[in-house]
Amino acid sequence: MSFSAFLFYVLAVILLASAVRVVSARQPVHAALSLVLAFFTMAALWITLGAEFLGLALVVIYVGAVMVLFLFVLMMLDVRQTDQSPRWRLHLVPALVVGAVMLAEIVLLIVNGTRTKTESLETSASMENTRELGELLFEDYLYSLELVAVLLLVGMIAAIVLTHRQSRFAKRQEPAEQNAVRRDDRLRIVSMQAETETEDDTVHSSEKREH
Amino acid sequence: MPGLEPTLTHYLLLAAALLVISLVGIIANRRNVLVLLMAVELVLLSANLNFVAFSAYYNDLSGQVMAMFVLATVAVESAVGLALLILLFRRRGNIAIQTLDVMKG
Amino acid sequence: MTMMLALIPLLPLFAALFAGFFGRRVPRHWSHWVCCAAVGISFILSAVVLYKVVVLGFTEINVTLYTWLDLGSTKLTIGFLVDPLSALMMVVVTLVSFLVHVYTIGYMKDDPGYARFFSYIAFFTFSMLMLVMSDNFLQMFFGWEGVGLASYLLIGFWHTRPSATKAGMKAFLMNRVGDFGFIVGIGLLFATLGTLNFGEIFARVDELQGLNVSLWPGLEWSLLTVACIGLFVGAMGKSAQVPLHTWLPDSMEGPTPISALIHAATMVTAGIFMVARMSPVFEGSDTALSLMIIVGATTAISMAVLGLVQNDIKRVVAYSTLSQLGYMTVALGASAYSAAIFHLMTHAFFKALLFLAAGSVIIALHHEQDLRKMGGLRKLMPITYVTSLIGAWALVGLPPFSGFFSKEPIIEAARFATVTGHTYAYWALTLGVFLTACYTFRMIFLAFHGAPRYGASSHGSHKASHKEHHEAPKESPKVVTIPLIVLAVCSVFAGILFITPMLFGDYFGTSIYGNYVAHDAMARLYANWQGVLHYLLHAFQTLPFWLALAGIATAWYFTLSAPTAADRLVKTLGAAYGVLKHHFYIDAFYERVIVRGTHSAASWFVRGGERFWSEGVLVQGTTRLVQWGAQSLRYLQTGYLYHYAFAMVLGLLVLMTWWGIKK
Amino acid sequence: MNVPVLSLLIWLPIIAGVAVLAVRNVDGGRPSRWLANAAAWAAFFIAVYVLCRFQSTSAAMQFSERVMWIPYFGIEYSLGIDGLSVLFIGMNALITLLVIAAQKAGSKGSYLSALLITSGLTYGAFSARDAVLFYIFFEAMLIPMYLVIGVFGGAQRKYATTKFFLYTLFGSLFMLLALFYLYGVSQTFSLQAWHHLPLSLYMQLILFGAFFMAFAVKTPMWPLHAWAPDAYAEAPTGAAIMLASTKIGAYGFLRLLLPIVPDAAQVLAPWMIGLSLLAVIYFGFVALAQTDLKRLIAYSSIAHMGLVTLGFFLFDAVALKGAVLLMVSNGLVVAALFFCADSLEKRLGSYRLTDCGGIVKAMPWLATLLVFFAMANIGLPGTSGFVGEFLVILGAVGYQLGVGLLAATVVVVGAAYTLWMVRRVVFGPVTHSSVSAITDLGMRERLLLSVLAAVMLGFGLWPQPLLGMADASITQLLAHMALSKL
Repeated sequence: MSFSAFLFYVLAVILLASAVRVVSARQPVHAALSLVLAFFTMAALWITLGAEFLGLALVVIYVGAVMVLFLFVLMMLDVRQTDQSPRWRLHLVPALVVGAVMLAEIVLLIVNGTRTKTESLETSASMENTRELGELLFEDYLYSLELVAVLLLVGMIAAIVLTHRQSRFAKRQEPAEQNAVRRDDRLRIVSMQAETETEDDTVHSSEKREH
Repeated sequence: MPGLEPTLTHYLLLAAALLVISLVGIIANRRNVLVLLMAVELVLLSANLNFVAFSAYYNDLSGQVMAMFVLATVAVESAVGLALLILLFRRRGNIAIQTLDVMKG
Repeated sequence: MTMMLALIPLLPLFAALFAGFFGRRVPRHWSHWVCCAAVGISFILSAVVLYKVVVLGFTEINVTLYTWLDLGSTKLTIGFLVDPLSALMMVVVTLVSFLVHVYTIGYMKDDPGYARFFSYIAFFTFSMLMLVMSDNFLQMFFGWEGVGLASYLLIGFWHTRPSATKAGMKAFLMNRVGDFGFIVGIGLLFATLGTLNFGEIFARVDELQGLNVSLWPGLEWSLLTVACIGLFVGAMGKSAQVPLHTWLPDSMEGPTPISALIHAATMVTAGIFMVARMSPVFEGSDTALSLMIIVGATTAISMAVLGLVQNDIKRVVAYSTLSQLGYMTVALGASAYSAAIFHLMTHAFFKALLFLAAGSVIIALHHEQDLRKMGGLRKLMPITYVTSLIGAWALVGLPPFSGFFSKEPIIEAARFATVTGHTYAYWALTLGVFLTACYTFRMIFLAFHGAPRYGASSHGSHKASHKEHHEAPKESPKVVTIPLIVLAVCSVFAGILFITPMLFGDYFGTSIYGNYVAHDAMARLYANWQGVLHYLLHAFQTLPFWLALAGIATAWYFTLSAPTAADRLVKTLGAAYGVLKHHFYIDAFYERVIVRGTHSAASWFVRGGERFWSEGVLVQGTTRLVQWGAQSLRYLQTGYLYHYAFAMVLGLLVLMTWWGIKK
Repeated sequence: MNVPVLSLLIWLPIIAGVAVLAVRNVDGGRPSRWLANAAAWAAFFIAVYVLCRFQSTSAAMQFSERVMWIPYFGIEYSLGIDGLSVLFIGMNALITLLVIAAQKAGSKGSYLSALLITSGLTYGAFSARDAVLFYIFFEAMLIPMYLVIGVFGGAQRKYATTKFFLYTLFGSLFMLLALFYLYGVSQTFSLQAWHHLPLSLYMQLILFGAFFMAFAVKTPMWPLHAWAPDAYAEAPTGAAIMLASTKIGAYGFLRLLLPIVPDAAQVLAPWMIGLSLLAVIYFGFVALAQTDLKRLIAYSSIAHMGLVTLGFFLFDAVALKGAVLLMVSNGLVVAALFFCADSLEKRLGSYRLTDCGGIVKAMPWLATLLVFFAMANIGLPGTSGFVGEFLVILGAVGYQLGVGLLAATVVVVGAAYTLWMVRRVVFGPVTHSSVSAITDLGMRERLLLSVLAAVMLGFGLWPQPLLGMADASITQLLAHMALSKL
């Protein structure tokens, strides 16, 4: 067993363990921290596969930004952990069964798959990885990249719009409404009878009302 | 049966295990939406592992490019998801999944 | 020739259209002038045709007017077949119709629906002529239904009376029951021979011999028998044979002229005419002949019995019509078609006469029809009396009146007939003579003899409203009496003059076909035939003559000599009298069982079929099923995220499994 | 000259209908009525032109128009008429004209527009030679009808119109599947090609079921009739007439079902005959128990349609000719009876039989015409109703005496409910106080009903011209049905 193999197994075990911890931790904070560990481990795995840039990006973006966001939210919301319901195990059993069957099937598919090759993967990382990636990204996949950028922008706007609260106390002008104003909105001319109501009229109208 | 040296198969199996763990987490999770989002992160992470592994296997960087796009998408997903989570919390005071049943027929 | 033949039915049609559309806008008398003139010309033309047929020897004139429908395999045409049979019928129909038209001028004088009435009877004449002149079943059916429609409209002429509209409807429906058989009979002949033309059917009728038809898979009958029974059912409806007879007494709700024209002289004999016309077909089926002879005899005797207990003058005549139609049907069954037609002709004259005379009495008594409120009219209405008496003698069959010459051969034919049931028919008819004499003279005696009873009722509480009854009844105007006299003359002489050519000569030629070997009644009659005079003298030795005299004597005893005896007899008979009074409960049976049964079946169909099954089960049931399904599926939508996730994963799993298995 | 006559016939009323809708509120609705009448007259004259120029000796499609419409699927805008269509085109033109002309001042423009559009679509369905085109016209007719019943109908209109729509749509979906299957087999939507397409018996039976669902609902046949009495009774008179008189369902049997799956039709004929006889007797009895004039007419029409379908499945030339003539006649009779019912309702405010009675005194014109139409409904010789009924019964007796006997019961049952209706409505004492105060038919109603009466009488006395137009096509259809497609 070579070192790289050893490294793979160690990292795999850590990855799976942290993943299990993510989904099973009682405290969401623990789950989030486990997820951080899982990201780290995954970054390491990628680096062993020669994807240094991607691994580092994962660490920087996810561990540095996304997970921090998660933790912020977690703290901001002050989620009080309700206890696991007593039927937790009841739910778990079908989930585990389905999971097990699924895993078995995937394993079978992969092991019997035509693409299964026994030679070890090319792990000779060259220093050119980042450059090559950049070239690919900005030449062949330029439009896709632009699209992803737009997607990020849209996601950002969406998050802001969704969470942004209008302050009740802020005073601001609405130029559109100001421009759209019409005369009728401001001035209402009411046509009224001249106020010369006599005695007879009063009697008359009261009679009418009775009818 | 694969040998001990890590091959493509090993990576794929690892990704599958990760996927199944996170799926089980999604199904069995009754606590809060936040953990659900984290499990979804794990699902996409396992997908990314496949991309990178295939990229190495075929010696083609396109797989890594795809992984990068997925990362970006996941980032957007978590941002919007968290925003929704905040809205949900504001409206209901908690984020427990069991209380989310407005879609009940 | 074609033109002339076409004019015969079309003139009354145009008159009917004129009276119908313009009758209310033009002066009243225009209607009757136009109609009488049209029918009169028709009569003259018919007489010319008869003359040509009889004297000039055009034995068969067959003209086609136009092709009604071309079915490819055959052409259904509208045309005329004029042979001695139809020529005779044309003359009888137009003559009686013309006299009734004239009579109507007097009878319906004050009716608000004067023009409408003329329109209807002219239309009736048109339809009846189409019927008798037709050369194919299609046109015959047209006339057949046309006269039915006219009858329906005329019975319900006084449409504000519920009983009149009901009687009209009853007549129509009973006739439709007959038509049901008629149309099936026509259908069978058409299905086998592929034509509706009489000539072609007669020419190929031998092909039908021995053919069977399966009524239902497995049940086979002789085709000819089924077809003949079908046709005869049609005749039963139209000619009011038991058990489809109940509409005819009820049809007396209509004005009297139409009772004379339609329900005595012409329309009701259409069935007889049709069977005679179809004689080549009927000769092929002994079963059908046997059925006819039995049905006819039953009608003759049972209706005569009922005639005894009627108090309405028109109903007495109506039951006598039914009975006489039974005689004709027996003649048909005995294969003595010429005798049937001969009786049809004489009956048309004396029965129309009796009806018109009854109508004359009714006008004189201001629409009083109850015999118990008549009496003693002999002196006041001499013409009516004498003509009635002639009609009654003719009806009873006293020599030398026409009824004798036509009825006697029928009774003889029944005796000589060979088909099953002829003995029964012979005795029924013989006894029928006695009964006929009884009820006819009971009517004559009650109406014209004895003390007047019409004034008695007016002394009651209805004094003011019956004021006009105080005026003594007087003889009807000339428009009424002249038709009576003409018909009386016909009733006297028609028999003695025409018996030789019609029964024993070759008047009918080939227009009536009898299988004189198998059914030799006519042949045996002919063997005994020794001339009119001998026949007359021979009459005094026969049973029917003495029975008729006995009948008259009985009637005299019970009405004039000892009126109380009748009441005693009624008391003695008790229950049997009740049965007669209720017309053997046949009407009640139809009313209670058939009509109510139909109604309850209909409402059951509505409740069970429409409301429960169609609306309840099919429509609402489907709705409920969908609702129930939706309700059930609702529970799948728990609203819990993890359930949806689980379902998705499960779906993924299934998909993977499927892929795995496929691999 | 190559004028697309049929297209003109189809699209003129539709475009006019849209135009009427557009101007419905202008000047109190007068222009819209004027436009609708003009369009109906124009369509009528075009139809008359078609009838005159029609070559009755030929069974081939005439006035053909073919334009490729959706080339990818081979769907053509293909029109043409043969002897079967031309009769119904003529009848549709007459009925549309009368229905539109019967509208008095004050009727809604949107109603007229819907009637016109329906009429145009009906022309389309009768002249379509492409299955998809037929299906589109067939289905599109639902939309204006659905709206008209739902908006202008009687008290139960919402229920009636929903039921009508669901039933009809449900039935035609099966037909759509059948069309897809046939396209899959033949790679064309041309009806002509399908007529000669060999199909296994098993497949024919399935296709029969699919077509049967569509046309049996539309015809309607027992037990798929539940929509019809409600729809006929609740629809405003014009719409009820358009619905009941056009006979598009029965036409579908002739144009699609019988020629495309003749062997299945042969196999299933005993069942179809049974269903038809059941309809004749059952609906006759049901009609007898009706207390509502319009429902009675509706059931009477359905009972007569039983006789029509009986004529289809006897596979006999006489019966088939009779069935076609009966379709035409029944369309006219039903229209006339609905018009009479409408005239009564306008005066008495009710369709209930118990509210009428003794109208002959107050309305002699209506009474006379109603009696005439009743006689045509009964099938009295001399009226158009007789011809078809008589021929179908003749055919039935020839097929099997038992079938003939059952079919001939219509002679009695039909007379029973019709006469009962006449007796309750026309004759008898005046039971309702308003009867004595009403006025007789106006000039317009009189003219309208007299035209119908004249047409019925004309065809009753001389049906040969009517049959002559269709004869060649019917003969060809019969010859075609006799050939096995297995």
